[in-house]
Amino acid sequence: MSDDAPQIGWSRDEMARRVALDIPSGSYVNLGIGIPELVAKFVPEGRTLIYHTENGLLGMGPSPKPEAADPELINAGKRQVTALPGAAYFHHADSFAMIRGGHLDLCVLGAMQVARSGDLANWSTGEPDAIPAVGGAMDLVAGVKSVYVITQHCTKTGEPKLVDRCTYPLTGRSVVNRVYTELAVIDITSKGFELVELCPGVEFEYVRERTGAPLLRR
Amino acid sequence: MSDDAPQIGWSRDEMARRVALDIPSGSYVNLGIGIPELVAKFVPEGRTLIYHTENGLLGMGPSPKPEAADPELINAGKRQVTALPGAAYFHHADSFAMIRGGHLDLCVLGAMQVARSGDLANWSTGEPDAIPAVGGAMDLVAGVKSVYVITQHCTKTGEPKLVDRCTYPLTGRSVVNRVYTELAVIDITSKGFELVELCPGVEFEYVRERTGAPLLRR
Amino acid sequence: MIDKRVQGPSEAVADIHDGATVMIGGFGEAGSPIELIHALIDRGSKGLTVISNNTGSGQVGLAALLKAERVAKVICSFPRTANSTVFPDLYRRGKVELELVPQGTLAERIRAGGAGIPAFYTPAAVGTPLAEGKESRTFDGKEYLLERWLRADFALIKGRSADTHGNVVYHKTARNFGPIMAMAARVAIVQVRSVVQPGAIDPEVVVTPGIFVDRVVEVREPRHESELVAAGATYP
Amino acid sequence: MIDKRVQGPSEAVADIHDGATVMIGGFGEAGSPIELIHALIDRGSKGLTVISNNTGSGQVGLAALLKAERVAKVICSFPRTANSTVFPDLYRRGKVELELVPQGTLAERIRAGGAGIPAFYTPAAVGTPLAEGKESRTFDGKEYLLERWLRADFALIKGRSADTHGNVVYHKTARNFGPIMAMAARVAIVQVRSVVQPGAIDPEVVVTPGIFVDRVVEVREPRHESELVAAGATYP
Repeated sequence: MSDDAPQIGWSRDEMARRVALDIPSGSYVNLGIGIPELVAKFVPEGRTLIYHTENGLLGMGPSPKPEAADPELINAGKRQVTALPGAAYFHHADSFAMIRGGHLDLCVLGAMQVARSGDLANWSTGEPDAIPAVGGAMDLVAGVKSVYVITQHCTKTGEPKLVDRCTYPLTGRSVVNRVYTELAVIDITSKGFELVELCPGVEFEYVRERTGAPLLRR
Repeated sequence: MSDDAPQIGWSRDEMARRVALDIPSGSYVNLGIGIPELVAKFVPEGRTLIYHTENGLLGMGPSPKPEAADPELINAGKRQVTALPGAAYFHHADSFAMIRGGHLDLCVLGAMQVARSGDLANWSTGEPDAIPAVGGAMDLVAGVKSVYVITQHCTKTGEPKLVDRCTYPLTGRSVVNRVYTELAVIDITSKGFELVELCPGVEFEYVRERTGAPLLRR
Repeated sequence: MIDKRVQGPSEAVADIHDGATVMIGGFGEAGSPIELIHALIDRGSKGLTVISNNTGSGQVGLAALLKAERVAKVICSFPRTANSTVFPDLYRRGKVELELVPQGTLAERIRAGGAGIPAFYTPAAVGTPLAEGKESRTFDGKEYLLERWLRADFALIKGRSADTHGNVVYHKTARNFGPIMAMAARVAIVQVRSVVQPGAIDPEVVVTPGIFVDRVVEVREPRHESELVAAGATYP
Repeated sequence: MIDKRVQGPSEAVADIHDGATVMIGGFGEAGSPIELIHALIDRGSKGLTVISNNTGSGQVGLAALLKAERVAKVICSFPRTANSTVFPDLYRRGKVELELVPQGTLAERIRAGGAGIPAFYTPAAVGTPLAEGKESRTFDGKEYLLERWLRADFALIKGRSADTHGNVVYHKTARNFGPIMAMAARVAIVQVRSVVQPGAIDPEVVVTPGIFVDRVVEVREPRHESELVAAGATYP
């Protein structure tokens, strides 16, 4: 879906902007591949986030100008990036010590499904001929202090992605803290999905109908 | 005992020289505190050993000249040392990864007792009012490829230090490969103590009488 | 005199035997020791177990080693990449076995191998299909999986510079798995752009101390995988 | 703007509460953060658990903290040193508890705490009195002990230089436990001779990345324990 297409709710950029609003200055953040990467573009003026990429860089900056491009300075999505002043390089065991040891404040990930328990499925459809590939997702959700998900509310065929129980293989159990969709911001609490905020112009009932488990008002 | 005192067998320097003879060029070596440290003085011309000190330096050199002394460049015995060209500093977990991971070729340690099984006791007399202190000895004997012991053959009161079973608390079980005393060089094999070499002028019987377990000729 | 230099990539990999377990550094193309991998293809060793984060792209480097059907098993976290068709094809045809490991667990298993830690507990993958068949245990009310170390016969690694003692420094995010693979392999082979004399690298900035490195090979102008792929290169 | 500087040692340790677990860097005097320890003595916190390789010498630094009877328990590998009388005296009088840990196990337990590894197996101490009460297990025919991670409320560490983001480099063998203690403490406090701006430390040579560091204090001319001891100094 192009960002320009008419749609109900926030655009992808607006979703990313909404996530960025919630991240305190000084946070150490890991942004997953894809939509989560957009978050970095919308950090409000005056806030500094420090980006971690699990392939060994803290203090990651934006894409390089062509003349500064280096095929060996890349992010976890294997795109070329830069290192900001105050950056540090380290090896993979140290990088995942940061993740597993609870040193990162936040990671923002995409999702196939999120259950009301906070279970996350985002690595495999479980189809028999799929090439399984997990990367660092299971380590991130197991170790990072807060896990935010940014995702369309439903699949392309209209199925809810916020569900009672995930049917896809899990990435982690009870790991998601908050979900940002084009329709709403929703927390995972001990009671399940709890609405934090509706996209302006979107009705609660509209979101509830498209959510595969009870959606509570706060 | 002073090195100048008349004695039977090798002096401490000669024992250290005898150990040094057996270490191939290119070996990575950790020398324990005390007599083992002397080994470095007697490495034959043309051989290069690389010394590891568990407090975070590979490529340790001799004591500094007074003008180059640095209280924060020390060895495991907390004496000031130097770093040779090709040296590297690292933190304690990496240092013991070298030890535990089997990357060091050899360590040379002192001993209170060595059993015919290769058990080593060198950290505690087990007396109730002793302040227990173990340092890195248990890690060294558990991880280094070869463990050599350099020790007087008997205690000051004439008790054998090579014994059937250690009575002092163990540092490690079945860990010693070879023992150098002022009287002989003795291997630990599956059969127990096996004589490798007698100090010139010392009789086999003399050594056997002073050894607390069977001493085999090869 | 300690001098770990060897003549070139062919000499460096000359004893990598059939059935060997080989760790190969790199995350995507960053840190991929292409010249060493190509020498290993030339060497012809078969039935290899390869431990590497990815499976290469295009038909050069790691992907070329796979395409030549020299690899019986891959232990990795992410066998799909842009321009990666070789592995998926072999995998679907049942020509290569895959052990999929979460990336942090892969890194920690390798580090454990190098550090003499035979097993450890990790929270990653608890409750997921990758926990199947694994022991789990609760510490302080939280569940963890038991994971075993990984060790290898050989490691192929790309550094920026090394001295003749084998002390290595790396280049930016090409560091990734290099330092821990050097620790975990019986024979660690490092290609670098320049080999220097002992003392030329400040002991404070050494990343991989020489004790972990067995062979150093100078490859002055290493190729980048993405450039080779863009040019449609294949190997051999 | 990220700026982890605090005014001085007193401010740096102001929230170290009674009963806190405090990791203190250093191996002998190398890396001992004397000025931070003295500030902690001034602070007056009691009932501390101290994790440190040694127990100090003379009557300054760590030994002075012990002498002031602020420490309920010490976790260390080697509580004896030349000129070390304070700990032995307290220990014999039953005034301080001791958990003795082999040095490599101590280092690995701290690193595990920082890396989120709740437990691991090690060969060190198998068959010795220090194995008593510990679980053991055999892997590949060899016996290992299960060891738990160590974590702390605070770490007091001495570096050479740091930037305002908390990236730290160390001085020679004063590095020792600093990098792993920074990882394992909830609040890591580092004293350095100079604080510099981000960018002044090459990202390739950073030893402790800023994510592990909470507070940076400039102590331009730190004292050496051996010099203080030789001069007969006491603290306070």
